[in-house]
Amino acid sequence: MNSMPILSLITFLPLAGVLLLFFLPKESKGLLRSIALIVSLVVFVVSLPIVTGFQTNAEFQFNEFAPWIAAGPFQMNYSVGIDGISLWLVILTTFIMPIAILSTWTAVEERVKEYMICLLLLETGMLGAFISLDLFLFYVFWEIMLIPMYFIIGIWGGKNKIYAALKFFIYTFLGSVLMLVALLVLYFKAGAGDFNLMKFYELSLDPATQTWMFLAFALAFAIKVPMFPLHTWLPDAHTEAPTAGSVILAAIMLKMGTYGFVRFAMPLFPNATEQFTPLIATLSVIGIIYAALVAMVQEDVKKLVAYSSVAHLGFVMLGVFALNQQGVAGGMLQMINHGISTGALFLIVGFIYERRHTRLIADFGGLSKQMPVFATIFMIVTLSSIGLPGTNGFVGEFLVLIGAYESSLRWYALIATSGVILSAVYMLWMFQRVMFGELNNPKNQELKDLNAREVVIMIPLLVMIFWMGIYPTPFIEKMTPAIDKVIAYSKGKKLAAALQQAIPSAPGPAVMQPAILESK
Amino acid sequence: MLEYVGLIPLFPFIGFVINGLLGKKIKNEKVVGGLGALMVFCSFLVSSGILLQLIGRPAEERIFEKVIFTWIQSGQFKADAGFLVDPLSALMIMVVTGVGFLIHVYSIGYMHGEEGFYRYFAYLNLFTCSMLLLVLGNNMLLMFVGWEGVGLCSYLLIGYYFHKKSAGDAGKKAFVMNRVGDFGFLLGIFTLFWYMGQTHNVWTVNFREIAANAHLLPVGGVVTLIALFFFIGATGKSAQIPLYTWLPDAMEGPTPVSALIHAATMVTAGVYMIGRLNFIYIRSHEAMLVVAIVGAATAIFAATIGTAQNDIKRVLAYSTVSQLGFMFLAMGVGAFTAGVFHLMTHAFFKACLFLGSGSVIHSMHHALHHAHSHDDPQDMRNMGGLRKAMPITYLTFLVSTIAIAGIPGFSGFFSKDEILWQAFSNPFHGGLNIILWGTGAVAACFTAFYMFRLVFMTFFGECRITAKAKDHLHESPLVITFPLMVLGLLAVVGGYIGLPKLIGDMFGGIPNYFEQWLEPIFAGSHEFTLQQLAHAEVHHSHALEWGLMGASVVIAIVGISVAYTLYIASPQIPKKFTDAFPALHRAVYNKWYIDEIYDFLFVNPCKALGNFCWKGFDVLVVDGAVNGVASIVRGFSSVIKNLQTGYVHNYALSIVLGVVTIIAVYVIR
Amino acid sequence: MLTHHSYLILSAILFSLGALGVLIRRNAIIIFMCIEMMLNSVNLAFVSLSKYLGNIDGQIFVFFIMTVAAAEAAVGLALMIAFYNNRESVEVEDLNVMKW
Amino acid sequence: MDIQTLFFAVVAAVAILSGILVITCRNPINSALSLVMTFFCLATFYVMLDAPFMAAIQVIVYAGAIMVLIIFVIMLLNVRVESGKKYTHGVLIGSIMAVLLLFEAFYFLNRSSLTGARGMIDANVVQNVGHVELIGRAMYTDFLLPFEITSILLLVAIIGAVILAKKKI
Repeated sequence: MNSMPILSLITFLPLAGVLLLFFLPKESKGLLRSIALIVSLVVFVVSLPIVTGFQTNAEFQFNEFAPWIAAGPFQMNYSVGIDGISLWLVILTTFIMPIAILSTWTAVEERVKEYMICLLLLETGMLGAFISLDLFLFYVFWEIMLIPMYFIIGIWGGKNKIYAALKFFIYTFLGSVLMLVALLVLYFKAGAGDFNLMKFYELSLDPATQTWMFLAFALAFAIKVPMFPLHTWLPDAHTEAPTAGSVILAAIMLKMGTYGFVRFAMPLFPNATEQFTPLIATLSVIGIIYAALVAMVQEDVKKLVAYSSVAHLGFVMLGVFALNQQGVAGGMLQMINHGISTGALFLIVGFIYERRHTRLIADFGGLSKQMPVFATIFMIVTLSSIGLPGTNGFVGEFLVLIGAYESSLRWYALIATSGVILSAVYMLWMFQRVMFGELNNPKNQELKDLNAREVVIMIPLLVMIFWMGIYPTPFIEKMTPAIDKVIAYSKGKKLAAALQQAIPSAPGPAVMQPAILESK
Repeated sequence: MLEYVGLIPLFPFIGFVINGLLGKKIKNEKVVGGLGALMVFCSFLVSSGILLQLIGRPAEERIFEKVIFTWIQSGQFKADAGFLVDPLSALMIMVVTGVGFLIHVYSIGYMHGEEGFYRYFAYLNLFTCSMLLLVLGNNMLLMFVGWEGVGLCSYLLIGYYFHKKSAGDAGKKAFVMNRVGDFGFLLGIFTLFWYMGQTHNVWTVNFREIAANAHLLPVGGVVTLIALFFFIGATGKSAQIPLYTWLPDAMEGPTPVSALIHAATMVTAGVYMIGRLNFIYIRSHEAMLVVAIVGAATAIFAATIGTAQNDIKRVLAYSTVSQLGFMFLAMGVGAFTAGVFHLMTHAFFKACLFLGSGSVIHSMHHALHHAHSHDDPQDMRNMGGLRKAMPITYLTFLVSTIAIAGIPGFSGFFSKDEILWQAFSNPFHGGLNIILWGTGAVAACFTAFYMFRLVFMTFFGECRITAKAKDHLHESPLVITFPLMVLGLLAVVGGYIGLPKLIGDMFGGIPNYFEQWLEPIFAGSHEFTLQQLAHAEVHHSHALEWGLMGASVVIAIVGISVAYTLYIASPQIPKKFTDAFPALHRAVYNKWYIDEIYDFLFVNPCKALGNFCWKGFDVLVVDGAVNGVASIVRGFSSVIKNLQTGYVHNYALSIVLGVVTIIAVYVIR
Repeated sequence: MLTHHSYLILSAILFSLGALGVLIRRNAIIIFMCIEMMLNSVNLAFVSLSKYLGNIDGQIFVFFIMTVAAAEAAVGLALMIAFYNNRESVEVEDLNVMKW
Repeated sequence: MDIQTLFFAVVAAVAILSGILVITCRNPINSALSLVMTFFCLATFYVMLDAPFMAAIQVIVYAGAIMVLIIFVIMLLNVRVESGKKYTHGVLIGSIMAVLLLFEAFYFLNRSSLTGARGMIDANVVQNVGHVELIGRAMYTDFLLPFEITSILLLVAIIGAVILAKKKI
């Protein structure tokens, strides 16, 4: 059916772009930017067929397989494929990247070549992580992703960039190292001879092992999400990163965490998932409320948006751990929504930062008068972020909450719902202080409205905001079967069913059972 | 015609899109305003067609559902984008498009020359669209879309003069308070959906399906919870205690907005919702009692504040809160028809009052502007004697005031009297009925008082602005007065479609058309009541009903005469009164300090908590731990780093040391 | 009787002398020469063992070591010139930027 | 004590003495000359060990090429005779290390004996076949690849030296 290795193509096209950039002179900034933009656009166009060609079922599609590294007892394979869950994240990545590249078109003037190389490298890393079906491959991409981001924050960041970059790196790295350990334990427990995810899914581990391994995986992912109380790297990283960095970080990289939960932590360790659901739900709910409260009192627009990210991701986690169709679908949608609307918010912050070189709310006020187009776009994005019906934010948030409400997490959902009040408070208050009021700061009176490039950046995002708000069916439809599968694995149904089949009635250690069956 | 129900919200939406995107380029106010009004008028025509078609059908077939597409579907959860036309929503769309159209026309005149004229009309059209979605939505989720949509438009329109801080604040307050309500609304949806699905495997949010399965709901228990959740939503949107404080502040918006959104349509959404979900409320006496008490309390509470305000629009705003209280009182005593009836008549006369006040402000503003005076054109203390300068405004205003005060023959009387009677005679709340009725009656008395106080201060007596300004006072143009006249007329005659049975019988059995019309909606609830409370049915004599009707007339007249005494006959008394009870007056004038209390109880603690979480927990505890680990490592390494002298021979020495050690180990072993 | 033992002991003495020179001298060029001396002592050990084991391989090693020494001399002395150009000195105590 | 041993002892004494001079001379030129002396002593040993070719390249490469290079550099840099301290701070500990190293080596050598398979190459073979041919045969057959790599090493060293020594390329 698919003779063309389309997933590899989109994953490694940016790498080809990197190679191309290597040979370009670093003085021709325009050319460098254009090439990077064109590469990312081509990747986006090439990635579209995976939506149209995607069959709505639970299977992994567009699979590719090649043996990769064979070292002693280890066999790592290049095994990729997507299902309904990763499909939209891949598309989100390819969709956001051109926007991100375009966003710092003028803001980054130094080391343009290196900057563009970092961005494209990052794209490869992120795409690779989303499509990997081999745990080791996933880990490799997961780490690859980290490095360009570290440089993006550390080189092109703000005042406190080194601190932020280090904090980001060490936080994330700490988690991923533990994940690597768990990965190896899993490998040896499975004894399967390779890191194939499918094989690991079928594994039945004893609960104690599951607990530890879930914790290791969960820590890595929870840091990335980030979940309360592991979130403090996020505001710093976001505030210091250049606009494109913040956009990518918020829109895509944070999704690695939640994606990791859905793809790995939950289906691999069903018992532990059940055991830790209350804990995760509690942390999510605390995250929602806490981040909202903290966001409310921020003085820096970008930090506020960063904290709002924490709150939004709290919703995602709550939905995902509700472990029912609505909850997980809502969580997945919310991941995409958050990518779009928070990405857009960071772009907006970038726009005014580029003009005024400040992000303090107090320095603004009354911008609506001076920048009507900007005001309109800002308003729409703000509303999307607070989940106004008709925008994308609502659909995801609603599904998450109703899903959680139906499940055993009812009380958590009840508290989380109050997040909708708080989100309105902090976002609108910020909007009011920035956009409304009197235009009394002389510096603000000379502000120019958005230029064509900036409007062009925002339009696709606005289209997505309304599209997903008004007609989300295509998105939900494609992910439904995959979600069913994830839920089945995470609830351990398959395991239970298999055990029941193997052991008709007699209790006793499951391990001994096959021998008895064979003897018959 | 029914097939085209989708057009009703679509027309204003088109208007919104055109005005929003191109309005700035069009520049011509007539085109922009005309387009806005025309679009609403088109909706009005379609609505009328639908209404006529419904009337043409037998009562039980007056329901029609049209699904446009599936909006959200996930697992058992399914919400369509679809419209439900039944007598209740047909009535509502008539009110929304009818009153909406008039106010659009009015706005063309009122907003003339404003900066961002196109923006105003775009918002207004968007509002109309959302409101129509709210009333037409065939499921709770779509209703919620409209519900939030109107909230958004309200936010945008209150903040229309965004350069004023107070306007921005008011808009935000409105939105946030509404969000508190939405929180309840959402929980209501969740609980209902979950309960019906979990216990009866009916997974739906569709109104018709829920209504059809209403018999599965128990009495009390979880239903009380659901009903109360929804009621929280209603208190937010319809400005009831405790979430009413945003409405008076919302007067920062342009006056036609106050008329449309904060009087006639949006704020009644809560009433509409309870009407729509009547089968839930009827199954929970506790919830109904709460609704009734909150309604009654709001009615009297807001009325007291209304008596001491000097800003013409604020008086009307508190009046609106109070009247909404009446509607909820009606809902809470099971008089759904009466509540919806009052909703409709209130839409007429309150819209007329707001537009009238707008006309006055417009004129005052104009006059003061010419006289280069900086007096507040909205302050009634600056007005007086306007009836000569503005006869049409005066007349329509007076008619509506009489209507709201509850003088027989005008629309307000029929609806308000019905509510009071039901409050007295309903079979639900037993001994509390008399209190509910009493509260309502006192509130009605206050209503008559402050409304006539308003009329007397504005239109009677001596004009209190400078003579120079006075010369510039004149009647508003036709584009403003025409809607006033239409609404004034409706305020008079609107009540006659819902004559109480008592009066109808007297005139040869004229039926209560209004009740008949809404019968299919509330029939289930009535039947249920009869089943449940057959034993408790209390029969009241006609004499009692006549007596109470008379009493409410007397109450209204008392209110009016007090107002007359205080503000026309002997204007010195109010001064004396406030001097005698300064504390009381201050408290009432400052709205019982509710805003301050809320600030103290919720806003400031929230901010303090936020600050604590940020600077206390985030920075100190979490980052403290993170950075603490980092500094421990750094401290350790700053000790070890001294080993790294940077001198080559020291490195050479350590190499040799290593060699010696290794050989030693090898040799000694 | 002269055996490989004598050669090895001589080799050890020379090696230690070289090491001592590396450790105690300040002049980088002298240190460099001491290193050459250490290399040579190893060469001596190789050749003597080659002889007493009757195997030519040891001498091949010496050959390679000499090549490396030549390369090292080229690069090392170039480094020294570069260092001298920067610091006007060839003393190792001035070679102290290799920290933190 | 036969003549061979005596000769060995004398040459060894010279080698050690000149080695000591290398590390003690204040003037680098003197050190360098002492080192040349040591190298000659070693070349002598190579002859005694039936490895005349090694002796030849020892003289040519070490004493000839490398030492000339070193002296050349010393001249080029015109390094002053160390005026202040000759030794580093670590004379004591350095000496201790060196002595330890020496003792360990002695101890080790005293305890050890020559093991392993004996090859077939003795003085006769060297005499008959010729040392250069033996080396060449081994070098261009068994050790061909390392030999080729050596050429790359030398190339790299040349380039490295050029780049390092020149101020501007």
